[in-house]
Amino acid sequence: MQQRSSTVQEPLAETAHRPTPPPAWRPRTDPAPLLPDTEPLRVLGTDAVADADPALLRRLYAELVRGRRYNAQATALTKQGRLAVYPSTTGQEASEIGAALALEERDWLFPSYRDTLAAVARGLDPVQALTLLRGDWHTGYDPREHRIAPLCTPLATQLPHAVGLAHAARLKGDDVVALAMVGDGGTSEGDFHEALNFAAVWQAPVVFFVQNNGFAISVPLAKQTAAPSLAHKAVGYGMPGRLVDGNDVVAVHQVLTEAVTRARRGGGPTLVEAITYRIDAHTNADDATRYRADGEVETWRAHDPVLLLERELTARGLLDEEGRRAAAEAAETMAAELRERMNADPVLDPMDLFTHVYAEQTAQLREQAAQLRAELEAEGESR
Amino acid sequence: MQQRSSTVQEPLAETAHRPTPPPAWRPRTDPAPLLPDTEPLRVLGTDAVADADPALLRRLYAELVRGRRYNAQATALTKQGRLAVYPSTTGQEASEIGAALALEERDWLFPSYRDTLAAVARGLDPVQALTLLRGDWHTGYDPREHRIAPLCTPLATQLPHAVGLAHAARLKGDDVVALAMVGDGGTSEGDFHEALNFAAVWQAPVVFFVQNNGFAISVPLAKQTAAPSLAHKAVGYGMPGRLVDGNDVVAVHQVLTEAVTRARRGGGPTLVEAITYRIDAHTNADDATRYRADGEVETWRAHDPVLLLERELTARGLLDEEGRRAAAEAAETMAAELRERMNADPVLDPMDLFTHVYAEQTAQLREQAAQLRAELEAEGESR
Amino acid sequence: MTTATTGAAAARAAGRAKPATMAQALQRAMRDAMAEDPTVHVMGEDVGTLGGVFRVTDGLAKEFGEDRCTDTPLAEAGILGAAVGMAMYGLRPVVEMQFDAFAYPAFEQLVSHVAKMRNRTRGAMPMPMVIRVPYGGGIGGVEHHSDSSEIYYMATPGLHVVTPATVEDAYGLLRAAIASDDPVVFLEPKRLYWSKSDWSPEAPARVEPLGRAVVRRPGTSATLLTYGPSLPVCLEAAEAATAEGWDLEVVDLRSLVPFDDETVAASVRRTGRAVVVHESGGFAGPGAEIAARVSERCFHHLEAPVLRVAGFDLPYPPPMLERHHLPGVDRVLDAVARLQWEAGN
Amino acid sequence: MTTATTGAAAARAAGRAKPATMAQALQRAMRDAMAEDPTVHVMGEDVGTLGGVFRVTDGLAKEFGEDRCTDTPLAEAGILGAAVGMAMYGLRPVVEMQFDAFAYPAFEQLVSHVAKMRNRTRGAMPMPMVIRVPYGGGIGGVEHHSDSSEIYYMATPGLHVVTPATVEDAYGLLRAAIASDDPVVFLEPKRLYWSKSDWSPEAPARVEPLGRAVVRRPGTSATLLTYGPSLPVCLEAAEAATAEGWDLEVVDLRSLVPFDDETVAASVRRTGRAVVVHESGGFAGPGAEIAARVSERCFHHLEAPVLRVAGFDLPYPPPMLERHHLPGVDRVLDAVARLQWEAGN
Ligand SMILES: Cc1ncc(C[n+]2csc(CCOP(=O)(O)OP(=O)(O)O)c2C)c(N)n1
Ligand SMILES: Cc1ncc(C[n+]2csc(CCOP(=O)(O)OP(=O)(O)O)c2C)c(N)n1
Ligand SMILES: [Mg+2]
Ligand SMILES: [Mg+2]
Repeated sequence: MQQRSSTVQEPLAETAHRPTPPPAWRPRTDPAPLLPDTEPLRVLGTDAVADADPALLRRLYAELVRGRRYNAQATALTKQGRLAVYPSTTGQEASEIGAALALEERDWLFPSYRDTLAAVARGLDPVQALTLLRGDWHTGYDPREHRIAPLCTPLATQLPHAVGLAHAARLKGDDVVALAMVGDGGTSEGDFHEALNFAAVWQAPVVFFVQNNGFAISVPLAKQTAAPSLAHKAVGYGMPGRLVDGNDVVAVHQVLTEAVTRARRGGGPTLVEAITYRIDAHTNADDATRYRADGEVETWRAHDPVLLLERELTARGLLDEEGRRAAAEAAETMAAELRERMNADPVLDPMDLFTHVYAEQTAQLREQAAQLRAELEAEGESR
Repeated sequence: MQQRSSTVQEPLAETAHRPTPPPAWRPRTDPAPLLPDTEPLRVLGTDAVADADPALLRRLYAELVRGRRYNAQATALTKQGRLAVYPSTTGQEASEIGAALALEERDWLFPSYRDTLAAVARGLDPVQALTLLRGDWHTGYDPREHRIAPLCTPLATQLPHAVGLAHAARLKGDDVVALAMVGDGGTSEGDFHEALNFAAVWQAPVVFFVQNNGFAISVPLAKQTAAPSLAHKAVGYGMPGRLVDGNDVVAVHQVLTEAVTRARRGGGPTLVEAITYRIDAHTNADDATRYRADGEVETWRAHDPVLLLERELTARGLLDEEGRRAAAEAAETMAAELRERMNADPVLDPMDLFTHVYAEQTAQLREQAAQLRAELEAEGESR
Repeated sequence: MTTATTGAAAARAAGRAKPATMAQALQRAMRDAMAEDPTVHVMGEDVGTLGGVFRVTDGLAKEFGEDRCTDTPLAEAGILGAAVGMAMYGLRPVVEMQFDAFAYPAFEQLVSHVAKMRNRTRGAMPMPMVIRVPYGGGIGGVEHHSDSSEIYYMATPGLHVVTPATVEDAYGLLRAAIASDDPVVFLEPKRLYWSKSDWSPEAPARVEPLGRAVVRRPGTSATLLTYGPSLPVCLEAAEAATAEGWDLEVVDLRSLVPFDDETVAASVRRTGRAVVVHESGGFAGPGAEIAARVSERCFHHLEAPVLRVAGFDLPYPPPMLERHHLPGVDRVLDAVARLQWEAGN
Repeated sequence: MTTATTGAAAARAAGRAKPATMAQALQRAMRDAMAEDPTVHVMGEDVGTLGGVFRVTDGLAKEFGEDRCTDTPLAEAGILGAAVGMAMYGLRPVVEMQFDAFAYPAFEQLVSHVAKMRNRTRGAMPMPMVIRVPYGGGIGGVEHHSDSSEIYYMATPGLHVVTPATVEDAYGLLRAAIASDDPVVFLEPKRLYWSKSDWSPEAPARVEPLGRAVVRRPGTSATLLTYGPSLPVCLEAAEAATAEGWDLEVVDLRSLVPFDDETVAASVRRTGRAVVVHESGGFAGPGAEIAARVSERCFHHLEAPVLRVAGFDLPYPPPMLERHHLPGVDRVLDAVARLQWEAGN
């Protein structure tokens, strides 16, 4: 009888049992070093600024001013009908730029749909960066040339791509790091979870950078998560979580540089949460007054990333009126050029629709292309 | 010029800046109480057993013995072709039973495909519980009658159902708790993440119970996660994580009873990880020797859940030869009855295929049903 | 769009009429359903405080509270999965997926649970639930915002698939969908959200039965079979076709599942020619099923093969090129011209 | 199954032949591809140490190491998403989805990224990748283990959809799929995994071109259009049909996307009658597209409507009832009988 064997028939030794842990269980990674600090890291306003390279600080300042201007210009372009839509990063420039500049040239950036500024800060031509949002094509640049993945609209879906790419690079022996950007809302998606887990299991050289800007369109963080912080999610994957003031560009740059370096050296992935704020509406099409009070925005203006750095540099004698003007002028030049180039209608060939669906055009698409060509010709004639 | 307004023109007050945390940021939930203990909870073999109700201990023992026998019988039925497949919980009986018995009658159980034993321990007719695996229908019972959701094969997909149900119950003012069961492998799925997050945000009365049995088919835990423990994932959602010896039925029952009570009182969700081991292969169709050493299994046999409880009860004078025999006999009666009932061919009506696709049969399905009926009649005639 | 209904006409006569948009009609349908039935719950991303990115749920959270109209975390599988659980407990969730392509993360929940739950429990556990999906293009949306995903739902037994093309139907069909004891994928043509009609939110409103197509324009030469965003295109084409001497019948399918063979076959048998028109890609698209079943059922009445006018078989184009992709009046007329007029009657 | 190929015949002649199963042929295809091309990486649940639940990847991890044949965590979207990233970096991932229904969690990655990446980057970022999906029923699997999900993939532009029906093709088509610069959804008919043929793993093996249907049995009375698990059924039906005086042609489509109109239309124009046979549900199933395009292209050659023999339009039945659902020889013959023989030639 089968069940007999599963019960114990022998008399019990008195000393036989003590609470032993189950055999499979052993204390694994110590969770303590994975937990984020209790306060977001700040560098600006602390003595640590003194250790920063003044050239870097000036570069960051110039980029911040340029980024702020870029946001304003792109928003203006939506009003002129030159962009279909623009999700602004006004107020988030420190995060966008601090992150982008933490990468080496061989590293990859995986931006979300909001992160054109990070791409531009990496050196991508703003017109190419804005192609998606202008609407003449989906991706306006060669991702391999720039090592910038296509701007990703379905939230968090680019995170597993970053993991896969980083993993592939490591398998090939390249010391390439992938930086994947996502919003606070995006952390709720299953793809976020799966990506972080894969990264930790594979010890892939990838850094996940969450810009917690307080909202996912209209939904505030409190309706998005009950976690102590988003950075606390890291411990559940066995990777370190870091919390940083996303408006302190020096702190962002420092935390990400550390994480990138760690990843490059084989130390595995990191999750960084930057606390920041979306000053503008979700996009130009959104009306933020429907879901948040002006007062909240004002509080954050006082914590403006450009302002924080400008004060610090000025106080430390690293920036004067002249420097400010130079940065502003450079930004204005960029904006004028962008405006001018975006005011030209892009030259489009509708036949492109059929060119890249497959490596080789199928007979079916050839037929459909011929149909459109005939229609266009007829249209041309009738004009 | 737009960018001017974004830089600061006024001279800087000397005292103006100190590192202030960003306005949105405030210390949220204290993570400390959310973190699991560093060792899985044990009750058996500790003084805490003395606090346990002897009647409960005897009941748990009887259920464990019955559960062990149920697993053996169901496995035997696969060999006789009476079950299409059986994923055994031999070795995991303490987790299955400790969990099921922690629920009140009005509570809901959300089992995975492996958890027929938990359903049976809740009182479900074993034949009904095994319908899916016998193959005569998908779900063999009325989920509402038994408050047991259909056994769920797509991993982790039942977890959001548990959250939704618990949330709905709470909205209706019912003090109902949902217990959702999942394996270690299932924790990697996006649905796990989304479910836990929803539960925490909604403070839904749901308990997530992970049976970490060391494997997802052939994949060992180390390839599944790098987390300190699966229970550590809880902190990332802002819910408590608990770690328990899944082979210690008293500990499992206790931890789950606490979590269920907490949920019922409005305290929100809990994630419990039980450390256990799958003694049998993944299913009868699997060959576990391809991916694990026999020695590992032997180590775990020494930590057998039935054995642990039996020793404890015997040592404490709560179980004697007579009690053991009574439990074994009750189990054998259950097994004999199950065997007999499963040996009868189920009476099937192929026309059922068309009955429940929609509330009202569509014209199209009526046509198709008529076709099958005609075929069956022709078949009948030709015999 | 210029269809008239008696309800609206009556309301206009009563001096109460104010033109309403499709978005408003949808909102009103949810509002009325929520007021009548406390088990109706609206949920999704931004549906509460904001009232949805298309404002279709505007005001519901305010009127019924956040427990009845809930801003969820940003996770579509989680939303639909939670809705499954809510339906298990007796609620009637009305879920909004923000855009067509953002419903894909919930695909597994939809196919493996929503569609199958009633069947796998032998009817014990029905899934009364509406999944509202704004779909289709023509609004200048960037990639992933303009997909026509109806075939994925049509091919999944257990789901109803419904799509309104008029303001009146938006109300009537959504009410019926919410009242249905089966899950309904309710496809809202986003470029018609702002289409107006004399239908008034104040007018007495009509619940439309599910599963019925409707002849929007009677005709004798050929039948245009269409739905949702392509209905206005077909009506315009039918008007233009009169100049060529064609009197086209236009059928608005409204319900893709179940399919109203009766209305469709009756029309095609009468006219002897048919063109299916939709925005979705043609290959393995909705028109494939429609053309195949019309050919099966009306074979000996057909003077010409059933033709399909559809989007091209490619990922939805970027905003500046979408007009080349979308089937317009000319493409419909070209297809009508190819119906082998020389051959028959 | 009784198809013969020259390769196998040659091998048999050379005395090297040992019958092989389809599972072995697939394994050999991956093995050969991995040996030739270091960028080919196999990944999925249980594909490494275990060699897959169907043993299709048996031995690959041992031979090529775990970095080339990797047991992933249990998360299909993560697997496919990671594969996208790997392809971005120049690798050629061959992903296994354990069963048809368990590919659904990866649907969003497939539709929004795998299928679109080449197009959205104007060709800069191709996605050379194979997604192997064991599909279909007939193996006594419990729910979610027997879906025929091909229509979901067919309806998604940017993907190739390929399915072998013979052991030889399993090898030849999988090699071609791995070599393709486009993503290929490779549907493996699970009930044919253990089908055997004279094809030998030792024989010189042939890479089949993608996109070509093949006539498996020439005939004159009518054409059976089929693929994958239904090919053996059709061949058997064709044999049985000779007793009724019908000489049926059987076309194995092999590639559902792109579709080989040439071979198919040539056959149907010749025979004048066609039946599409597949396991998938009929409504909005693959046969809808096939019937619709055959009707369009061969209208004036058709003596009867193109008929469809398919699974019923319901969730896949439990094991004990699946035989009632699966199209068998009788159902094929019934359809052939309905091809209006009285009417024409
Ligand atoms: C999968 C998916 N679901 C829904 C959307 C629609 N959507 C676009 S942006 C957005 C909010 C994103 O919030 P967050 O992740 O915090 O990023 P942020 O916009 O704040 O940068 C939503 C819901 C989407 N793009 N993808
Ligand atoms: C979504 C999904 N993917 C894959 C499978 C196939 N599968 C069935 S069981 C299993 C392993 C499950 O492991 P775990 O979650 O640890 O549960 P256990 O079997 O150990 O109880 C897999 C991969 C599935 N059922 N569902
Ligand atoms: Mg945000
Ligand atoms: Mg397990």
